[in-house]
Amino acid sequence: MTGLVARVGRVRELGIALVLLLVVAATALANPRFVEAQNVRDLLLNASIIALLAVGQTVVVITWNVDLSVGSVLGLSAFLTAELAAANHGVPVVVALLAGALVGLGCGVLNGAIVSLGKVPSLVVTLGTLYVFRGLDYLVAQGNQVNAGDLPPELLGFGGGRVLGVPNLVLITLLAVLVAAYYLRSYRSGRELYAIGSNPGAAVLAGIPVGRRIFGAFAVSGAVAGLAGALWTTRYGTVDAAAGTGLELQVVAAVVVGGVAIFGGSGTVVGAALGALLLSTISSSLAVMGVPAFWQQAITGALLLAAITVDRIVSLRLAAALRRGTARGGHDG
Amino acid sequence: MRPAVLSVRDVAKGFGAVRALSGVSLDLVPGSAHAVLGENGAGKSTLIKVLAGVFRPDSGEVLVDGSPRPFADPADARAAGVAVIYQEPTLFDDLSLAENVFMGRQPLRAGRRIDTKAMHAATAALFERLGVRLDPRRPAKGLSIADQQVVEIAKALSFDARVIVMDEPTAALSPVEVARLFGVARALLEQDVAVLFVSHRLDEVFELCDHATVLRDGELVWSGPLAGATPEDMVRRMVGRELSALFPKQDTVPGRVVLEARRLTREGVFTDVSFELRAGEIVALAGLVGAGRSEVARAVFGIDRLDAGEVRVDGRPLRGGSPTSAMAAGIGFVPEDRRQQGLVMSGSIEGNVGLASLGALSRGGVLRRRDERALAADWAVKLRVKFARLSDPVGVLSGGNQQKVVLAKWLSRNPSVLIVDEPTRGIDVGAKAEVHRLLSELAAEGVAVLLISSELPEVLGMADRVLVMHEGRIAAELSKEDATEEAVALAATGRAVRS
Amino acid sequence: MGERLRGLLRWETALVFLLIVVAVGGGETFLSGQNLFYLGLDVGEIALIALPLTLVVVSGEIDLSVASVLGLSSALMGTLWNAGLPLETILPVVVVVGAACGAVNGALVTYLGLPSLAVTIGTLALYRGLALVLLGDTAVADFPASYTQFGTTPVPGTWLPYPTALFLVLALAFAVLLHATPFGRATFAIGANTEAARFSGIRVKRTKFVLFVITGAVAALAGIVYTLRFSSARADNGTGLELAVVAAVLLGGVSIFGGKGTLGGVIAGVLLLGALRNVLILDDVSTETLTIVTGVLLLIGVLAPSVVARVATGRRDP
Amino acid sequence: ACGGTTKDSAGAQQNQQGGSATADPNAKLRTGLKVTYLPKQINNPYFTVVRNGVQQASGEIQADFKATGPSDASASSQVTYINTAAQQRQDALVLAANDQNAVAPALKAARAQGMKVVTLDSDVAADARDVFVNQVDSSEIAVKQVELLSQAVGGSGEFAILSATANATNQNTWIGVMKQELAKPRYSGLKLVEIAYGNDDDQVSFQKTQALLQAHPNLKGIVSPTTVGLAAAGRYLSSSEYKGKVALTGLGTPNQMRAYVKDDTVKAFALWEPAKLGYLATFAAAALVSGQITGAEGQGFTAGTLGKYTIGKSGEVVLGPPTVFTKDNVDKFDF
Ligand SMILES: Nc1ncnc2c1ncn2[C@@H]1O[C@H](COP(=O)(O)OP(=O)(O)OP(=O)(O)O)[C@@H](O)[C@H]1O
Ligand SMILES: Nc1ncnc2c1ncn2[C@@H]1O[C@H](COP(=O)(O)OP(=O)(O)OP(=O)(O)O)[C@@H](O)[C@H]1O
Ligand SMILES: [Mg+2]
Ligand SMILES: [Mg+2]
Repeated sequence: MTGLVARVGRVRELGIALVLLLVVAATALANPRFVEAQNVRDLLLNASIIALLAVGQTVVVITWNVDLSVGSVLGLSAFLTAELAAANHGVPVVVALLAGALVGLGCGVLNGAIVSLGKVPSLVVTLGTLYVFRGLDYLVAQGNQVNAGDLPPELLGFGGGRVLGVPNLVLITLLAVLVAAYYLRSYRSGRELYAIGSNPGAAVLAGIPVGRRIFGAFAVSGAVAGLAGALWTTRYGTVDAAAGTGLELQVVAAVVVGGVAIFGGSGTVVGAALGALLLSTISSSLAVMGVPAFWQQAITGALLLAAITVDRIVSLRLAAALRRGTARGGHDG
Repeated sequence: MRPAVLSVRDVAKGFGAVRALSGVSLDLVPGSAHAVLGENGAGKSTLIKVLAGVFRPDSGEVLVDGSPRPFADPADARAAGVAVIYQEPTLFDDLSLAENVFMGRQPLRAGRRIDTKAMHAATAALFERLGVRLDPRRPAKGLSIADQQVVEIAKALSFDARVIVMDEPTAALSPVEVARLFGVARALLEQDVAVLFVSHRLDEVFELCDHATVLRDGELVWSGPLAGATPEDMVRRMVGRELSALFPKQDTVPGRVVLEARRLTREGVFTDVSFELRAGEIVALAGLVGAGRSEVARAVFGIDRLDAGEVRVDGRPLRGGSPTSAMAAGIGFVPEDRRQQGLVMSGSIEGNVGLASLGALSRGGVLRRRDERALAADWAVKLRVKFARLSDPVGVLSGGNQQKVVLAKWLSRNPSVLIVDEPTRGIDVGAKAEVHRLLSELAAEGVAVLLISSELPEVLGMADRVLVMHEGRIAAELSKEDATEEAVALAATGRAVRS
Repeated sequence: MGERLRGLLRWETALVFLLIVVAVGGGETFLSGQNLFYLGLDVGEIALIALPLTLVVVSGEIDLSVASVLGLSSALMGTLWNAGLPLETILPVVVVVGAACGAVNGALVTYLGLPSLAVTIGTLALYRGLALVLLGDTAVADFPASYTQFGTTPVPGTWLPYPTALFLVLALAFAVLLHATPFGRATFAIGANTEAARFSGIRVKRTKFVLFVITGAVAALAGIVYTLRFSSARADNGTGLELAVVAAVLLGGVSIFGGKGTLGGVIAGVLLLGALRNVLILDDVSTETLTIVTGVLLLIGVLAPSVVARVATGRRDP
Repeated sequence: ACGGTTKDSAGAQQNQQGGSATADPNAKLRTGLKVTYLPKQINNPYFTVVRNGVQQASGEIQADFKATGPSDASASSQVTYINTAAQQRQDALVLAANDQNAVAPALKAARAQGMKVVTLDSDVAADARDVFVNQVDSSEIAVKQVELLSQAVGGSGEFAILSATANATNQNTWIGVMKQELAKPRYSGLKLVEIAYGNDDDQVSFQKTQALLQAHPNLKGIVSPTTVGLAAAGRYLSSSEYKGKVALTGLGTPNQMRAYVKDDTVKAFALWEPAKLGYLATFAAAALVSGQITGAEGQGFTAGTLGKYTIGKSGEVVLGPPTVFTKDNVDKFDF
């Protein structure tokens, strides 16, 4: 039985990885350049920012909450970071990234405070702050744009740079995934996030500081979105107030495809990051395969639905297996 | 006597109009097991939640080692060494059993990381001590009620607790596990742990405990040593009057068969269940918690799908998996959990009463508020529901009155078959008698009643016939005359064959 | 619980009060017939879609694909028009296709038991994608004036735009449906306690399914209104509108967890958002501020009832 | 179609030409005009530069100027602002339309109330405005880009176009002219293999560039006739291994492209000066309100420091030839 459960848990991520491989292999058959170093790098790069956001989102979603404001937080932080760097060319890259993360942290703290102190649904709160943060972004930008030319070359160099052939952004995302995965697996407070999402009432009885943990989850999501904003600036160079508009739904989609239960309690950041990679690889693949541009979005939508449907069927099977197992295993015999 | 490690002084706690506790005091002493007794809704669980830091009392105080210590939340109570086994299991479905046991207190290794291996080993050891074979790695999702209870007990044992509070821990356990639990509890008592024990099984209370406190309607009516007292004394203190007056089932002559269940089977839950209900008859479905009685009722009513078998009403087979068709055939169903299944707590009294009769209450597709209100008012009077306004949310009513609203919802449909699952759970003594009177009257009017109850006296007092379930099968069918406490208990624990 | 209910009532009263403040504050320009006409047009599609979405949210679900259904119906309208079909045929076909889109959402949510948030994020992409497949990047703009006038002129003798008249009729119908029929009662019961609803013989799946179908159909209707109003059928029509509609519904005091809310509140919420926008734009307040005001209103909308309830009870209980 | 309202039965819509009243070329330019500037969306930096021109001109003619607009560039989002301008009794509206049809009814209603409408950058249906100020002559800019491309790739090879949105009017017009131009024997070596759409979104354009290079191994060049697309493509190329192998040209702003011109990703690109566009449009609006012109072909007016302009076919005024930017001159511009 345990074997079964553990296997299914692992199969979740393995399954996504497998689908990913299939997509890559099929595309590579049609166009071998798809698996050349430059393209693989680009694939990873394209997914890295969404994957990073998905990591932060996962931390929130496993507590049975959601953060819809990530796109706006990213936009605000991207613009502020860009302005900061443009105004102070000597600013080290690390400081710029930290500044971005700090802006995001501020936003996340606000979200977390409202949700945990107000005891109000996070979907509504973060829908509200989605507008508020974007409005602030517009206010700050005043219709202007920071151009690549205005930014210090080191910053742009960082966004385009690589270590041992792996782009810096991919490395940062990878690091974030590993840290988050390890934290969620091996630390008490990480496990408590799962407990809260699994059964909020029981979490209170177990002495878990529910409000504080949820607050923390939003702070993390905000800080990660802020960092993603700073990375956005280093990568794209050109930033206006619209950066990251509409990203929130893509992030939620990646998280869902990655097998994170939208009602909390289960799922991993590795799955979510793979989900992000899968979605962006599919869209690259559709483009490379020569699927007409107008079909691509429809196909992506259909695949998303297929993914959650399959996931649901697998978990239903699992539940049924557990029920039978209990019946066979008999309790007191 | 030794000084108390944990006490409450004059605590009171109310929920809206309900006074769950008033002026209750209690001392828990190291090495002593203290029972709290009382009927359903007497305030036992509320008292326990005060001790656990879940509720803050409206007045009065909690003392640890003699000095006042207000618990702000359950974490405070834990810090003071209080471990609690709650009445309702509080497990995290998605997490492993080991994590459920050690949540928030997982063993750590270098770098404050969770030591998973140690955690699994410790959990396995706890299960060993309780004599069950459960895999610490499996998720809690899908555990039977009994196994859930075992995990709860393991959780409490995993503390180095100075006080262990147990709210009906044995309700779902078989005698073997109860014996093991008591073994563990006695060992803890030896080690000077204080135990608070709640159970409706008085024999267990006398077996384990040396002191007892009796609550009635939230008030302390008696407290003292158990030595020299008899179970009958305790019952009298709990109920406040002689028992026999409580079950006024009138004799009726059973009529034709209205409902027929044929070889009902739902895999992993119940198997091959067959029975008949006749007009004017009350048939009780008895058994231990977890025997599958509620599941049978749910399947008959069409909430769950059957894997095999069929239900016939007046000779016509019912379409499975559809409560609507069960209702059309004249079946009414008062479910066991009124908060989850019976009522829309935020809805008004009238809205809840009318909820199963929406079609009948509307004309031309539009709901007639006046008819709805009239229906609710009518039944509120018939059932003597106490309320301020019919437009008040049901949530503000006391438990007994809530139960009456559920009954009103179904009785107002004039069912020919009424299934009632634990109809008196959590309701006060007076209301309980009224529910019994009602059931009896219904039977007299020719309604066939299927009564599911965990309270043996209720079963014995009300039923014309008793079906006893054990592990998803009907283990015995007893006539009113044969249905003694002993015979039912024997069949329920699987030690009797079907007669 | 009683306090909560009263808090909710207060919130709806507050909405109407705010609406009056905005209207009075807007002065004569705001209350002029011409401005009210524009206001009616501006809230048009959001107001229309908010009606069925209110029911969906009351039942405890959500539909984020509405704006994509709007876009798809607009694209379909253009495609069929280009194919030479008469508008009299096109319009009903479009509404039926919208209903079918809703049926797909409903089937996935009810019969497969998938969370509606996830499902409708998927169909959001799917339906928008289908719109693009149909019409690509072209726009169809040669709809006859005899039809487009329904989107640009008032009902003769009034300042009511036709879409607003349509909205009023539908608002009445939905208000009756939600607050005065067994179906509406069932919707509330399902949202407040799905299990209790099922135990009361309410057909939970069927009810939710029907709600999604209705939402799809009305979203398609909104697509028609949109297309005629701008005499422009495009695949990207109404992109991003879903969040605005959800915001309007939540501002109207409907609980995201289901079981609570009134259609009156939502209508007041829609009008408040629209009127506030209108007044602020008339006063040349910047779009930035507008966006922030929308968000803050939403935050107040969700926080106010909970704060009021907590102050009223003055207790801290789980 | 039997008796219903179909495309055929509805027939072609009538185009009534603006400016039937008579013009008085010597009328005095009125001061104190109320002018509203309505960009495609308020946070589009290009239109912020255009706004500066509008603002400057407004200062010179002592007009009351204000800028307003939606935060998204969807087809319908400008309508509210047009209606508001009409209600506020503005004398003139200077706008860049997101959709040539969606705003037309509102513009017509506003004009019926006496407001003058001047479009710039992206036109609307001719009967919905008085004058359209075109940044460049469509064929001129298209021809220029083909010429730049041909030079950059050395006369032959496969190339792709990275456009904005698929229904951007100006983009499509230019692409049409480019195709005609390519048909000439001079360009027989050039082969257009794909038109990609970056939606004027930086990230999308960036990824489309990437996809283009993937899909066409022999790609020699990319033309992006939109500033967003060109900047994104430049950034991608400059940091990829295709730098120097795949040529890039198109329309871009000096500030955005400076880095890529200097690092040789781009040899030359073109653009008009956006501020001048706003400046000219404002003077055209003032001339309309003052009665100097009505929008009919052949009428003339003076646009401040820019000098005299004449209205061309269907109410169109052309700003002038595009500027070509290279490593040598790019530092002289700041926009
Ligand atoms: N959270 C709550 N809100 C409102 N009323 C409550 C709440 N919890 C308990 N009550 C009410 O308080 C009274 C005492 O309940 P309690 O759970 O303490 O009874 P009990 O003695 O444990 O009964 P049982 O034997 O059924 O477990 C009941 O009338 C119950 O309905
Ligand atoms: N939450 C649950 N998850 C999984 N299985 C359950 C759950 N609850 C009950 N079961 C299974 O269903 C069967 C019957 O459960 P249940 O406890 O409802 O029976 P019952 O005889 O009606 O008892 P009672 O009504 O007294 O609680 C048990 O064998 C148990 O394994
Ligand atoms: Mg209890
Ligand atoms: Mg039961």
